[in-house]
Amino acid sequence: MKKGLCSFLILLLAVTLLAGLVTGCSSSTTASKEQVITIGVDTPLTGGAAPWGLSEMHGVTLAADDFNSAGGLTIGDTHYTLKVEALDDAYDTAKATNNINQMAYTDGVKFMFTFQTEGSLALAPTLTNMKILNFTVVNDDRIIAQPADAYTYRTYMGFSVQANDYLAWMKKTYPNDKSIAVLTTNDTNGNVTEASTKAAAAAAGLTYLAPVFYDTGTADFSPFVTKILNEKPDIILTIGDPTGDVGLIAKTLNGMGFKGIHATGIVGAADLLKIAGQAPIEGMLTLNMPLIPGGQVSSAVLGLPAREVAHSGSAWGTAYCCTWDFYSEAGIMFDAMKQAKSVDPTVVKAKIDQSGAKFNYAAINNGIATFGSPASNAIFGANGGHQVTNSWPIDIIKNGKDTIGTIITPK
Amino acid sequence: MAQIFQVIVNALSLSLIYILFATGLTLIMGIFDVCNFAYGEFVMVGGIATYLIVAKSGLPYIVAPFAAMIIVSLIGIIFEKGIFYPMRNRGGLEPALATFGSSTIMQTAVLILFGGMPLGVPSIMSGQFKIGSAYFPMDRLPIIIGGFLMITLLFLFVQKTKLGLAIRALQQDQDAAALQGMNIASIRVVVWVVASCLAAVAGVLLSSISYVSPTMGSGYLLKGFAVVIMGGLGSIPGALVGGFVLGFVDSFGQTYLGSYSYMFAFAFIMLVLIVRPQGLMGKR
Amino acid sequence: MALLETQKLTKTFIGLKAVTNMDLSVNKGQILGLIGPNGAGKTTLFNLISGALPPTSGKVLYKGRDITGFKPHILARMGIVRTFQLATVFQELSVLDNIQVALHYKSRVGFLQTLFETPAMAHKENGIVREKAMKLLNIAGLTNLADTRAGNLPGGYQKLMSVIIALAVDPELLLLDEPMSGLNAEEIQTLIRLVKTIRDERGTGIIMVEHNMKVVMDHCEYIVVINFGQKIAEGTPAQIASDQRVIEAYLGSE
Amino acid sequence: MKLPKWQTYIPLLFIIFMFVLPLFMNSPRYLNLLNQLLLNIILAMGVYSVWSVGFINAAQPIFYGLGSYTVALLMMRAHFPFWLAFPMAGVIPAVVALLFGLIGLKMKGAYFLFLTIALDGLISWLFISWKGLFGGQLGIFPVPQPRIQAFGLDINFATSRTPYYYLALVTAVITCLVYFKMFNSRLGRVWESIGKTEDLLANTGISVFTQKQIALAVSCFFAGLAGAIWAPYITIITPSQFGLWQGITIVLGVLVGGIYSPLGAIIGTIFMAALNLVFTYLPSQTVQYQPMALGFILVLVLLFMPTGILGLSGRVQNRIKELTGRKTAPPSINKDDVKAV
Repeated sequence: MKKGLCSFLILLLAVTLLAGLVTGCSSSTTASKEQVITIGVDTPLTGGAAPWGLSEMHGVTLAADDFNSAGGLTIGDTHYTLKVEALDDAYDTAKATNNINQMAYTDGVKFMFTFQTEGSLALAPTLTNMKILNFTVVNDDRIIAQPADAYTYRTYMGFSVQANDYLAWMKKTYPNDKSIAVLTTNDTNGNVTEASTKAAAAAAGLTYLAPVFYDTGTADFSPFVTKILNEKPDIILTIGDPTGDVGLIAKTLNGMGFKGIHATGIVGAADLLKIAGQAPIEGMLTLNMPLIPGGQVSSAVLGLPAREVAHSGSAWGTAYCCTWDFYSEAGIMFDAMKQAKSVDPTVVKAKIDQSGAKFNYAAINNGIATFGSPASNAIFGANGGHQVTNSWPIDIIKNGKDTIGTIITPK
Repeated sequence: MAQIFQVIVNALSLSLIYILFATGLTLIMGIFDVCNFAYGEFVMVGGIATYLIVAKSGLPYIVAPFAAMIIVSLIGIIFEKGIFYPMRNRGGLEPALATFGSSTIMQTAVLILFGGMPLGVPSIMSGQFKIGSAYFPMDRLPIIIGGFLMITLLFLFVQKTKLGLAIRALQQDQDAAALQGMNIASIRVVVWVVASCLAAVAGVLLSSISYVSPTMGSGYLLKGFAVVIMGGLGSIPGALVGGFVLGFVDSFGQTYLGSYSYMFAFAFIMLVLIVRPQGLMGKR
Repeated sequence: MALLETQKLTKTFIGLKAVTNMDLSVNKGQILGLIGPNGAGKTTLFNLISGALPPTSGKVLYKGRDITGFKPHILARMGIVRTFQLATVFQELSVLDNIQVALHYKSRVGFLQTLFETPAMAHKENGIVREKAMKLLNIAGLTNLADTRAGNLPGGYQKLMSVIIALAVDPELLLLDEPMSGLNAEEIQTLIRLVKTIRDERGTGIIMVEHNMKVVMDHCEYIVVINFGQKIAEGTPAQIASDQRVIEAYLGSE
Repeated sequence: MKLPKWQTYIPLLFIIFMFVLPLFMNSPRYLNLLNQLLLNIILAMGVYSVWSVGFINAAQPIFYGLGSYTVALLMMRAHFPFWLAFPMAGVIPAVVALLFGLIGLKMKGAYFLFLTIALDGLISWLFISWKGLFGGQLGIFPVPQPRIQAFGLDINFATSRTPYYYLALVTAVITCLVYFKMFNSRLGRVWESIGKTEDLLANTGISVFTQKQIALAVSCFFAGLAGAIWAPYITIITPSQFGLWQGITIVLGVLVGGIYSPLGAIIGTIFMAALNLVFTYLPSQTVQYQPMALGFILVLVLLFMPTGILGLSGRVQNRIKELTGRKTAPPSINKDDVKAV
């Protein structure tokens, strides 16, 4: 038994030394005219959150490819191109912290995209100390409540930023509908959504009814739908819920005779159609970017699904839900680099912090993104500068297809 | 008042889903005394088969259950020959962990082959009819008919056929059954095929009211275990009673207590187990 | 006063009466034989006395004290120890460790003591326990096999060991469940010698369930015959041998 | 089995090795990995000890979480100093475990497993629903970090990861000492027999139930201590960190290492950490296959290596001896001994 331990220890030592060797080698880079900047992505590539994580990996990678093929960035006589390194955290706190630590300390990454809530929150101070620019999509608003000099920015408009405009638009478009109720998951996502909707309902003059929370993984929504219908809402909001859940809710609402408006988030009509069929989803509101030619969709995102399949090879051969979204968000960072004419995170950060700076939001023709817009400042006060506001669409599903109802552009 | 009526209608269809899921599970747990953590993936494979046949190929719905039964049975036989039979003398914990590993493999394989987005399957029936002030969604009707049909068939098989008798004998005492000159190895395979067929049909019916995804089965697994343990390991009437109890507790809990009300169900099961450690219909 | 006495002991499993109104008594130093056909309720009766099953009604008195429904480990501490038909030894442990585990309760070492005793203390304590264990092994003549894995021993030796394990607990009443089954003639002699030594040296009362009629007739002082959970006869071996009801129960009434 | 004297010093050498490791592996990244490894070792020892009495405790992560919440709440609400809150974070999970054991430990293995799953749900539900105390889904953030100012020392846990490493190391060493002492004692023999020959054990006067209670409570005590280190270390604790499947990886480590010895639990946990480290060096295209690889490892280990890495190394040694002609015979009875009786 002890002999086993002995040989094992020797093996362990060997592994430790090897690991040291590998990291020693990777950190030696020499200055040349051609420089590759590593963009680190920590995201769930496996497990339940994998559809989002895979979208993020593909979105960032394709945006970096486009940045490179558009000529990269030339400063002085040095030509910079981007390379994406994605690590899987399986949406686990310990793995996320390990990955972010690895990217920051071992791989010397200076630009980062993070996804996992606890890991992003816990390591935000470290990233600020190390001057690593981090774009995150964490839905938890505490990520914004960092010190003013924090290097972490949220490039995802949590529903907190969209709610006011969304509800105001509904109030204007459907003047007869007066009450709203939220049906959402009982997790961080859902709780944040619920709080935002409550505030926005008051601002828009809608009656806010008691919210209904369901457990993630629910497959039979009848009890929850029964509960929410008992309050007789005119509008039911399922924003932030996963695609499958929204589809089943639509089906169940239809089955129980709901005649009001069902409004949801970034969910494609095509996916809903497959799950719920056409009748239940007719007239639903979504925040999706319909990837069909025409309208205001930019040609950059139209080709994404095909490119994603080509990029990933056969094993990855599925276009995931929101690659276009992550593609556009990554584009904000790369546009900031271009505008700042620098690959130094502090300089890029200064550009982002510059009041009135506008960045390209690739998904929509002439779409813009800005940090510290009046809308985000109204919610986050002094920290509003760490929250992006970008152009976004509100869709109405007609004949089983997304059609753009309006495009909201930040002021 | 109207709401209570609706809740009861909901509870009925929810119970049948639980029962469908639990019967195959209880068969395996009762005979092999092992938790099969991969049972949810059996159901998921049934769903995948339905997706391929109905949504992708456009074949009629009736083909789906038969194709699913064949595919899932093959997987079941691989499980028996590859995991459970070689590990039959190693207690309950180690085979249970092996099934957990297999469940990960199956989930990942499906994720790689089909992606993580929900795969939609059209409902067998659609629309709804109104009973008083309550709505009954028609897509639940196949679940209820199919569920009762499967349970009746299983009951007849176990109670009235010679093979069923052998299975019952095996459940009582494996050693004694071997002494009686039974071919244990082949009866074990039969049990797996029966349980796999149940899982396959559950997968077909579930995917028609829900959607297919790599994790569609694992969500129900805990509820399935709850039903099996509450009803009594290996007891088919127990799965029936347990399924109805859990379905009603869940439906009322979710409507009147909100999410996480399944904790209420678990507290209820703990109480049941304190009073009757062998489950509602289990034998000591 | 009898060492152990049961009064109207009854156990009913859903609708089935396994043991009915059983009155039994055994004295210090007495070997009581308990016989009956298969399924007569002997093992159930054992389980009732040793606390493995709670009785439906009736009482068990030990030295005049009511011990009905006590848990097995409490009864073992009071001096009532049984052996089993199957699973008689700790298969994975060595023969010596088997006895040492059995001596565990007597040596009264708890979790905290184990943690905080110094190596010297542990060494000393282990020495004492080891010595006791070797002494017990010596009684059965098993000292040579002390380091063998118990599961590797032949069945006869395991039966012998199970009695030694029971002995390690210092029983005042020893319940032997079919101790002779599966043994050859030589091994039976060894075991009988062992049981008699225990009885003679310590005055232990013994209840023995046994199918081997020769052993029962030759070595038990008193015999109780049960069938269908009821006592059908009792008396000395000679009385039992000539009892018509016993012969009927065993051969069936034609 | 007699060992050469120098081999008995290997554990000591290993501990010294771990103590000096930060001197040459001081990057926060490695400290972070090592810290998590040490906490996992503490949890794995607990899983092993409960396993040795015949149960799988799927709720181990929730006891770990209970320790985290206890330390955070005591420091933030009751203004306890960390060093007072730290032991309390062990005591509270242990008390919860004892109460749970009153019901659970009377059940058979499969029922116990299910009940721990239910317990996990019950306590997470408490964390999520009791927003006033536990902060609901958003959890507790930021958890204050300890600071030692005494004897002219000023160790600030907020500015360096090294103090956490040493705190975790000392806790892990104490945990291992307790368990190794336990399993090498006669009481350890008793524990190993629980779950296999329970009736016989009860019949020698040992209260099997009490021993099971002790095993569960002690494992939860140490899990709580590990959680108490994790909370200030990560600074944010939320219910989702302490889910069921976190426990599965711990069980997996114990299994891979070898479930018949506490040493196997440690080796398996180190192996899993090393495997995860190796995974990070693989190209991102392989990432989807990693859970599959873990699944295959689990199944193959169970089927073909039931004694884990530890057992494998023994088998390899036997094979080498066979090849070199020094055959080691399997344990069997000496015929002469038997006749001598």
